[in-house]
Amino acid sequence: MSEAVVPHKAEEPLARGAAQTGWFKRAVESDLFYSFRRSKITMIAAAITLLFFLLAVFASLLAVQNPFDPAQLQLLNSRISPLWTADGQSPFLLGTDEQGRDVLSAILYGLRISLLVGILGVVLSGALGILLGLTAGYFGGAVDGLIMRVADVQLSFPAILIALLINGIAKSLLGNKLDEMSMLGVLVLAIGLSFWVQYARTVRGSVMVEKNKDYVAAAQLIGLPAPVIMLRHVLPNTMGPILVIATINLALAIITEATLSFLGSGMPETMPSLGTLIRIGNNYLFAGEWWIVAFPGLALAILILSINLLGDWLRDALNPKLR
Amino acid sequence: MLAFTLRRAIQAIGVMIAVGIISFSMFRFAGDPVNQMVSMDTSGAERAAIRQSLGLDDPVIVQFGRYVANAAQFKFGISYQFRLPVTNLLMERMPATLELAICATIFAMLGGILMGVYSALRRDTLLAHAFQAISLIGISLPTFLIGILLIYLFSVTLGWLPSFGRGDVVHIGWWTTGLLTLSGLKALIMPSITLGLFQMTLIMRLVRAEMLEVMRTDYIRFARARGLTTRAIHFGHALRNTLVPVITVAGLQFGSVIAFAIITETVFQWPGMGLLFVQAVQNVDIPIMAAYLMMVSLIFVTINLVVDILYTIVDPRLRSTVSRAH
Amino acid sequence: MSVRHGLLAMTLASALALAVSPASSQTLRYANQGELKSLDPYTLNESTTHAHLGHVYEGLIELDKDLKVIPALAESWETPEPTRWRFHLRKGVKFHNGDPFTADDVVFSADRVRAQGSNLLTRVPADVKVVKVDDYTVDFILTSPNPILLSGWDTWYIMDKKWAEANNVVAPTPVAATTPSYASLHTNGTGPFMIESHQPGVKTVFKVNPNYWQKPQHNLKEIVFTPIASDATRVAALLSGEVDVIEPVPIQDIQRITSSPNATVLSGPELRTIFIGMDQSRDELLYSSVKGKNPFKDTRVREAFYKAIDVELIKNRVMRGLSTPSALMIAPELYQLSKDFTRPKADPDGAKKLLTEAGYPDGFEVTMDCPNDRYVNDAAICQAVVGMLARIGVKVTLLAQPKAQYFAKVLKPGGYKTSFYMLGWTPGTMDSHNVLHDIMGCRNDPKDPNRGESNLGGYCNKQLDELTDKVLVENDIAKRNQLIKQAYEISIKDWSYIPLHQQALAWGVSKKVKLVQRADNQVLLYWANKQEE
Amino acid sequence: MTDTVLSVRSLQVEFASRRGTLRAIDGVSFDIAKGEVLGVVGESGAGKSVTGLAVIGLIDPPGRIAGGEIHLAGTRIDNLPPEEMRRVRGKRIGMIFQDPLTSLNPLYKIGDQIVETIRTHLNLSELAARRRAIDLLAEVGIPAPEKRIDGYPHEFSGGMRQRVVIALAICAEPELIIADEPTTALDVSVQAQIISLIKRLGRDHGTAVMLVTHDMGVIAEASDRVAVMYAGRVAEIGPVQAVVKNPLHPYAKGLMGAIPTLAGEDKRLVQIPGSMPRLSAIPRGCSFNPRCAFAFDRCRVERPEPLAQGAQSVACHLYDNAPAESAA
Repeated sequence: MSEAVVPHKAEEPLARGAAQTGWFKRAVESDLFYSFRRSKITMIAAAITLLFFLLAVFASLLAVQNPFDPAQLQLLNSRISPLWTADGQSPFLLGTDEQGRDVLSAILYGLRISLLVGILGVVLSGALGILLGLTAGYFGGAVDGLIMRVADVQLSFPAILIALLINGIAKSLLGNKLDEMSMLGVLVLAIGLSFWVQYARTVRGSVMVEKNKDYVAAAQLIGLPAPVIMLRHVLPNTMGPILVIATINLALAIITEATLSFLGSGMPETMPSLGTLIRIGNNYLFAGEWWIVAFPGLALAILILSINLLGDWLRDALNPKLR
Repeated sequence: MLAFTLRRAIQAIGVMIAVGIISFSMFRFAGDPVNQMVSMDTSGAERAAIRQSLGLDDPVIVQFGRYVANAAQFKFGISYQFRLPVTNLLMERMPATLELAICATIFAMLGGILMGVYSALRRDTLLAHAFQAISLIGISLPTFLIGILLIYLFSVTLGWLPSFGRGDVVHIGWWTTGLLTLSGLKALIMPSITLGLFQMTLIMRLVRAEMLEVMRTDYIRFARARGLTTRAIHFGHALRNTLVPVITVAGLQFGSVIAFAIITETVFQWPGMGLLFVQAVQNVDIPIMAAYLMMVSLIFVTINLVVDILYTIVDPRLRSTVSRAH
Repeated sequence: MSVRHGLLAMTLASALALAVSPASSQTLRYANQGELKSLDPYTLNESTTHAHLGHVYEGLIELDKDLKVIPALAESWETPEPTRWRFHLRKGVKFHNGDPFTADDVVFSADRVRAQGSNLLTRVPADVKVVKVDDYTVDFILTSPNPILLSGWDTWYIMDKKWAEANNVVAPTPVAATTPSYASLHTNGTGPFMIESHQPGVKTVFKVNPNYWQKPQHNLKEIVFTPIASDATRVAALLSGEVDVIEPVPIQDIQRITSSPNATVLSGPELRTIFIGMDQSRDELLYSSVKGKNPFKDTRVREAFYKAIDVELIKNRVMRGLSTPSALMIAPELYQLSKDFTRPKADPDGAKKLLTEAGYPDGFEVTMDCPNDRYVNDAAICQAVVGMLARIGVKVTLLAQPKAQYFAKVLKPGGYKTSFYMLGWTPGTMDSHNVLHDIMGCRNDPKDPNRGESNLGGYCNKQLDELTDKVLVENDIAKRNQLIKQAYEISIKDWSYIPLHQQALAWGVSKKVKLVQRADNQVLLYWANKQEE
Repeated sequence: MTDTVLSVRSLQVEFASRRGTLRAIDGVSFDIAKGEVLGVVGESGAGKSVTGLAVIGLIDPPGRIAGGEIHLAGTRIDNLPPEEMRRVRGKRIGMIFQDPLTSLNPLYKIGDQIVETIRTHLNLSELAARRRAIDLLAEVGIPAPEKRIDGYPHEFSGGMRQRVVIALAICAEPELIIADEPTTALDVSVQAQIISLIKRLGRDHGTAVMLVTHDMGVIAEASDRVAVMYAGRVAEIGPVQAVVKNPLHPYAKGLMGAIPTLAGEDKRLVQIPGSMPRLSAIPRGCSFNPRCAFAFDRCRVERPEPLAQGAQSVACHLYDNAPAESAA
């Protein structure tokens, strides 16, 4: 007996299943926007995240100096406290650090580096994870076993240790050629190689489901490359979870970069990320020069918090089970 | 079951060999240990002699062979800095790290499960929202910053807790413990919180999500339809089913805790393996770095194995079937 | 801010009171950035290790609070002829295990310190014969006169022959030992303290030696030493009263400590000179935009770099006033004629002009190597230098690395792979000859392969080398000083190096503790007195 | 009506949603007598499951019972405090869910789950409860129950698990069993066994059964009376033979046309055009009117109330003869 089944979500609140299908359509239809508009905190988080992205993109227009250009740093202007304090000096709104770097400019440019490292790292890990997940899911057997075993081990190694390892390897391989830009590349690589597992697992799971469906066999019969066909089906299905993982990993990647900086393996002080700024500023905490660490720290915390809030909301919004 | 365990064990050995290659090749090229051992005005001839006595001039293959053969017997050589067998050093430091990691894990589990269960069952209460906020802050602040802020607050400003070290320790055989002295316990508080906070928020979020998930399952609905008490449903059925994946994750995370201790131990000068590792990295003390990596991998792999096996014991569904779903 | 300045350590008002103070009763807790790496006194030639072991072991001589040589295990000495030194040993001294100290121990120690595996080979030159005259007299017979024979002997610690033989540690523990020797884990000295327990990298407990041969100048019963690598944690431990003494204090935290109710800072200039060097030997720099030639071979470029760098500004801003800008490559305390030299003032415009004259009107690019965990604010200083050079058009890429990687790259075993670098140097012998020989001497001298070993930039002037050789054998202090002066003048005329400053040394000390700070930065707690708790 | 076990009157269930309040159940009334099996049939979303959940008091927020009354053996239960309602569940009303594979907690032995339920409701010792559990398992047709009682759910087949679920539902001798699609997830071969088991239990214990299903075949076979639901309302209710043979409501007619028969495929082709409306877009008047071949103006404006037609009751203006002008 065939039933005229129409997905009535609200009508049948206890109905489950169908979580995987047609995510994109459903999301854009309005659920996402609706739950977005309903959550004030998400809207604030999104606004802040957007603001931070804009600040990073337009840093060079907004900053009073380019903190990466040593010629623009004046030692004479070092350790000026924020503008509103007794010793404040224009134009250094948030004060300056030991090198005469304007803290606000350093935050804007550091934001740029942190976001760049984070985003590139996430993109790399996403691409890697999706590729490995597809491979594992499609070929199965020994290939799958190998990839998933590596994933298991990798998952129990914290990213920070992997990143330290990769950093160490890169340092000894590159040695002298390790300038600021290649350090950035190394960080991206380190983060990219540390975070791929979740993507791989998600994609692999989805591939396993899709693999046995008729259309794959049909596609193979008419000579279409099955992986391509599957990619077309798998990706939309997994886009939701992948987006969630990517958002949360972006926050994690930025923190990881900051922690690597703390352990001395992050961005160099001549091109500081937010994490490097905190590490530098941390040395002045006891000295009473709190603004050197406080503002970058605050910026990092707010950025991560906002991204995490967005990630949380995305996860809930895209997971019908949790609504 | 036996075949499964055996297969996992073989895989574990494979992993260890891979890690061995990585650790060897990385540390083989990570800087010149000789420079760290001598002063700047040591002559070239003396340096060369030291290089030779360390075997650093042999072909790489020979060095690797020697390395693997020794590692298999838990011989990681002599620390360049301390001139003591690395195995002894690590063993000496291990109790500190394990004690810290265990305390941090207990703290994380207790806090995480309590807060997670509460915020799943009382979803819209103020306290649940407060827990959610704490969990967000826990994953949004870098560990080292939290540690430093704690030191600033509780050691420097209030003077309640020690800022570094383990306090007085008691020797029980080769093991040392800070759990039996007041100063040892006080010294454990801040590092455990710092180390455990991230795990706690992870566990809290996981418990909350799992619990919400479980509360929606048919068997919980059916349990309610059977008229079981709320208590029995929440704590007999929902919590137990929640805890299976949570304990698995927490178990697997224990390896991460040990590795994350690198940061906590650095901040609190905790005399554990992580601090030893950081100092070794700074001093290019290759034997310690290699041994640490191998040791930590061994712990990871062992935990993985144990969790895999435990998982099949805890979850009856998996006892007959050997594959573990992820 | 009440930072006590000056080379002279603070002397104690209470010094006299000590004589009548009750028996040693206090525990002093001390934290250092670095750890005590080996207990064998000949394994590591490293100042922190020497300082620690100086509580346990003693040399024939020691340095007093003003770095003056005073008798220790040798009561007196004379040079009956220029190549023979005779030492009269102190009688009645006992090692910690009760063995009496005799001439045999000195001869043994002289052999051991020069044996294969020792890291202090140069303490007693290889061609010196050490002869026991009687139980309390030892002769050192030289092949040529050596006015600086005694330099470094304060840290050539005398060991017990019987103990060493009994414990199979006659040979020194080499730095690369594959098994730990008894001596690397146990001590038996004559000093004021004995090691009660030693956990490498974690904790070392020193207990007072009740049978010490002289009246102790401290009131301690034990010293608990903990290494704390993290600056913030170390400072916090002092502020919270968990430790009594820390070394070093990051200079930015000095004010915080001095303004705290329970601790203060002892500070003074250190003997180490921080300087900048340039690769003047290669025909093309390894790391530069200039190809086919080496700009640093041009004296005008070196002069331009010298004049572009404002050490006063670095002192005021980066070092917070706690550095002594230096005209020489040696600390003024170590060379009597230092005051005859003044440092040229910073002159960016002049520097720019010099660069233009040298053919670099738009500057050039070069990479600077810099450690970031070795000297006080090392990376910050390098950054400041980068900024200053940027202003004369030189684009410097800064490669600041931990000392492990840094030294591996720039030192001789790494092939001197640097074009432009920062380094610190304390002459091991506390004498100019070491500076002239090791960092200003020409490399690749066939007669003296060790010459210029730490001359990373390969500066070379044969005239200077000739003077250096004369300095070595000149026994007349005044003449010797003049020779050194000539050598330094040559070096300055060549703009061979850019000396920056002597950094300040800073110890954090609880107000309960009275302590003496010596300019070689050795934390010697046998001069410490702690108030009753 | 002393043997009426369940009496539902004008039940309304609402769900608060972001598109406003949706009425999932709107004015449903029916009775079930002792030993009687009432089949509730309709498409997905017609509200049959929600009705069952409303009766047993398991409507969770954002849903709520907005109106009407539910009486169990003369006692009103829709407004009981939660704790009292809990005691009703399992003891006086047993429930069977659709999927036996997921209805049992996988981590507990089935015996533990039965014993736990028995001891929640009956004052029995552990041992007595266990004995009773074995008896129950035997009664629902589990072979070797004393051995299987210590098995875990995954060790049972789907049909066996549904038998365990049934045993759990009847373990405290409830007056009413709500079976929500009890056979949908099972193999066809097992379906008949489960249906006859439920039927037998109802007869043997005099238990009233509310059998929720979308399968007219099951209804025809198992129930005494049948209620046809459409868009949250009862379209028609009456003795099963009457409704199957002579459906009155146009929707019921369509449904009955869709009963598969062995005779041939042809009959299946009788289909109702269109699909059931979403709750957010229920048309005015009769909710079926857009799909109804017989709809006239009144159907689009006025909502039909149930009308008695012999033993049947139907909510359709076609049978309302009062306003004469519409009969043309």
